[in-house]
Amino acid sequence: MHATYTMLILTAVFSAPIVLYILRARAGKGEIYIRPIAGLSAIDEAVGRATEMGRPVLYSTGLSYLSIEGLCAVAILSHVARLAAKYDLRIIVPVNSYLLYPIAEEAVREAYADVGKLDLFKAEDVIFIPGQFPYAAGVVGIMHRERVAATFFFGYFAAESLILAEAGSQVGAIQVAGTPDILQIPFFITACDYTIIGEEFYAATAYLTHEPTMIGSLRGQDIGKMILATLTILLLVFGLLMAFAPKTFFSNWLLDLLLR
Amino acid sequence: MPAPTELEKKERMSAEKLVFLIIAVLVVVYIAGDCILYSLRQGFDGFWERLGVGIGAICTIGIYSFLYRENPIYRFLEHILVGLSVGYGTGVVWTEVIQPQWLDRMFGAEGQPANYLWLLVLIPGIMWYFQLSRRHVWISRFVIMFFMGTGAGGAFRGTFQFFFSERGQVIQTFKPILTESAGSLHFTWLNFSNLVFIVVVLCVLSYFFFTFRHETNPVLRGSSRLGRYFLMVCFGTIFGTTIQGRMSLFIDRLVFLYHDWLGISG
Amino acid sequence: MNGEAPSRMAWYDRLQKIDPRIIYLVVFVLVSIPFFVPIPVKMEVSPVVKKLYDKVEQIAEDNKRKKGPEKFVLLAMDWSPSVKAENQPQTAAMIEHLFRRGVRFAIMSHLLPEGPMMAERIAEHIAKKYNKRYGVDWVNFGFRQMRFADYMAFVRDMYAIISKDYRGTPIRDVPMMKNIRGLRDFALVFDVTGSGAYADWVYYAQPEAHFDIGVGVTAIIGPSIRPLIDAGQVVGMMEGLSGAAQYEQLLNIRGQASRGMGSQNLAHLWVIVALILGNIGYIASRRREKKLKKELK
Amino acid sequence: MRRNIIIILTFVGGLYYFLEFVLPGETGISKLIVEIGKVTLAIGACAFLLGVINLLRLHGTRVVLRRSGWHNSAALIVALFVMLIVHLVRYYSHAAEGDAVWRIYNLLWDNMRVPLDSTIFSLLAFYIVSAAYRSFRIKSGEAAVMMAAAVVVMLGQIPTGQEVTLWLKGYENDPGLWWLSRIRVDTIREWLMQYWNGAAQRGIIFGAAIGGLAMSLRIWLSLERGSFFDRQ
Repeated sequence: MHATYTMLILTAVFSAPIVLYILRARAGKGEIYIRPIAGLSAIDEAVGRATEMGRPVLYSTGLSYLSIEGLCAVAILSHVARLAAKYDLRIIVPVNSYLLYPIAEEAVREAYADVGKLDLFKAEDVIFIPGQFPYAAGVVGIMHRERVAATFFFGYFAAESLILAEAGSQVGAIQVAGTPDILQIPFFITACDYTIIGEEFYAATAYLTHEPTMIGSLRGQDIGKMILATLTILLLVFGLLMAFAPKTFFSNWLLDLLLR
Repeated sequence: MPAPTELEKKERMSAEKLVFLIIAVLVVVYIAGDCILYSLRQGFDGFWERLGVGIGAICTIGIYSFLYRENPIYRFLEHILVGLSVGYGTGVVWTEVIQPQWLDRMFGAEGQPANYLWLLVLIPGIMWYFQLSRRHVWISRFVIMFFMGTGAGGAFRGTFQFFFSERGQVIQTFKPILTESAGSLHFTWLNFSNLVFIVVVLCVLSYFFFTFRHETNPVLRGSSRLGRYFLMVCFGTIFGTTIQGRMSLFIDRLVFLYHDWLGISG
Repeated sequence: MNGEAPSRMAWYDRLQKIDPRIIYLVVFVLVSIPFFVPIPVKMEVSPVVKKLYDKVEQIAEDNKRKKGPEKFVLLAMDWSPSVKAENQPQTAAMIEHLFRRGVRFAIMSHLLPEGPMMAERIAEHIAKKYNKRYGVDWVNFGFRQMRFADYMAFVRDMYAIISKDYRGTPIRDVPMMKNIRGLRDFALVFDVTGSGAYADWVYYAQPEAHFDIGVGVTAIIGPSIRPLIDAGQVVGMMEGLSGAAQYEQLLNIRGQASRGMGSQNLAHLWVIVALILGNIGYIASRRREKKLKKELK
Repeated sequence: MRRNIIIILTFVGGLYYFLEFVLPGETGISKLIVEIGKVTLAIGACAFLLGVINLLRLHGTRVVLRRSGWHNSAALIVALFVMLIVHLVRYYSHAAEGDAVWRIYNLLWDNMRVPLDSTIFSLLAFYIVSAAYRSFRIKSGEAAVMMAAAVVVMLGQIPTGQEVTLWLKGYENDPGLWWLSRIRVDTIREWLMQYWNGAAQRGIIFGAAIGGLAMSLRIWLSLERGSFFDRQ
């Protein structure tokens, strides 16, 4: 299928604000506000509790592979690992994808190096377990054996979400989760202490990293969503007009335009 | 109950071990008997089939033992599963893709002429493996980023097709909220549902506005709060349907245990 | 604390802290019962299941009346053994329907190697009942791993990617393939999956080839299909085991799914009971706390 | 230099599909789509050994150094190679079903891999009940709403639940009382799923798709930053 003319125009309409705001943010023009994300402060709390108990924390990237999602998960991992390193905590990171694995390992190493504790970094604590249920089984096993005090689930999760979260709550860990996959959120909400919902995951990354690209992109996306909302409302209004005055100028006009 | 003393704990542990052991012996004896019985009746075929089912039963029960407590059998099976999955996955990529889609084309097969230009695939193909070296990892970025680039270009067109083609998500959010029949307008049940639909879409969408201040904007404040409630309804329905899915999985395992293995249910 | 030993927990606390292993045991017992005491179940057929059924019926009718070239059905088997509990009965119900109405179909997957293999076994099993033959009444392309670029190639020209069937026979030699020029000859793609595999068909293939899409999904994926059904991108679906059971009901057979619904029934009721028990305990303990606070004041 | 090459590669990779979409009609580049697909398929497949190598490194060291649990690691490696070899032998020997290779293959696949995988998955049946029991408490308005929706959906999908309100079906065509047939448990479930959940999902899709668009733009135009992209 090739683009219709309307699609071409819409391509520009939706892309332009994103690119524009990214470039603006990178040039340092205009402060962009990001609304606070509820679950984020819980990360510090969880790491704090693990420190009190002197037990390791576990950071799972779920089934994330090498994609923006996975890289966001690694970005949040950097933040958590740095916190852990600061308090001399062990952080265990099971990774599912062979492409993401070296990137995650590097992130943890860097985090320890950043706070000057590279000697505490253990490469074998970043663990590669392929496959969905093998991964779930492996991570659950680790949680039980190491009696982790805090667990973080960030990234892409599928059915294993509840297996992991239940295991975490059974060992009494304080749990923070965030995933863009909406289908798994109900289970994180029930089994975790704090849950970051859907797209908030990306906003959280932007919030933690202060990366201008991400922040600018968020702003551009918001503009895109505004356009979509406006379109929806317009369609509604035109629908009403159509009902009152069928087969006149208004009837189907917008719809025709969109499909042309 | 008063906190158990060390001695009590130890006693309970050894009692648990004993129960574990008894169950394990029973299972093994049953399987052995089953196999012998069938091999007498149907020869080697029967033996092999029942052996397979028996091993399946051990795997199933072994994993379920985890529900009681983490234990060495579970740990062992967990590793076996990883091995089998990766072994299988690797083999399949070879036999389903590399052999027919690459080697056959390169060396020629079934009347197709050989085309050694396909050898060039090796150059980007090898690049994947620089992932393994910390020093030369950048080489792997060529092929990784190329794939991410094609994916990105594809996602681009996908989004627009998904939104704005005839059966597109945006187009189909256009819903009549009044019905005209016999010259007058009605507000039917369907119209009401449509209205609900549109309101929910807008409220949920507004919850995911991140760069606007929700507190100072009265519309956004209201709609995003409502949006959160609507999301909760959505999560509730997901939870409800999922119960069914998860139970199906367990029912499936019980069919195996009761019907295939023990043969005690119809 | 009024000096009570922890062993004598108040009833509402106890109600909130039942050992999970007891809850597990109840699940086990309840789900087991219907295996030995069959409970007949009858379900209301959901509109989304009915729509899928009607679509297949319509294809069969059109083929019978020779309305245009023969149309086929593509079974995209993007499921693995781990979700066979739900996807297997769905696949079986669909294949049963296709064989019964003489609609010819192809099996494939671009994501999972196991799906086509499992579907093949089901097809062979049901084929005996209807006297159907491989290669004539159905074909299996097997598994072809495809990323975006390869998938697009497949959509444009499926023979570029599918060169052999799963048995290694060159695809052009399979008798049934003579009538299939490309994806446009398929009237319906029925995607059975426990993941988001349907998305590739909806995003990339449908806008090109204009077929209808039906899905058989695990119960958890069901909710995310709803907006697609609303938009007409997906015509109908079997949602989890109950969806398959309803389809079996439409076909007048009592298959695997119908048998499982008895266990579902009891398990669901137990979940609701457990939920209520926990909340009674919770509300009671909250009341007690409030009372204590008042007394303290 | 390296960086520029990567930027160009990424851009070209995406550009093709973008142009193919944007340019009207059947141009020459549309025909290429099939050829490119064949090549990328082969290139992508070349990565197939990465997972194995990573696993061998991890578990091989465990076995060699006799770390705790090394026998499990050894079992993993053995299982991996046995499965791989059996699969290849089965493929290349063109063995017929019933041959020894097939038997071993079925034993490994049907009787080990499948039960293990599905049993681990089915642990969820237990976990979901205990999660519902332990954490579904009416702590807030939000929790109450979520719980109510879950209970209605559960009742609406089981025979017993449907039975309770089935008698209302008779009112379907009653001009005054038609709404009674709308409050059957199963119709409410359907309504919730289609109009409430469907709409919420669409709201989410709107956001997610725009997000996806932004991500692809960022990758495609190499606007992305972060340690992964900066170190190229």
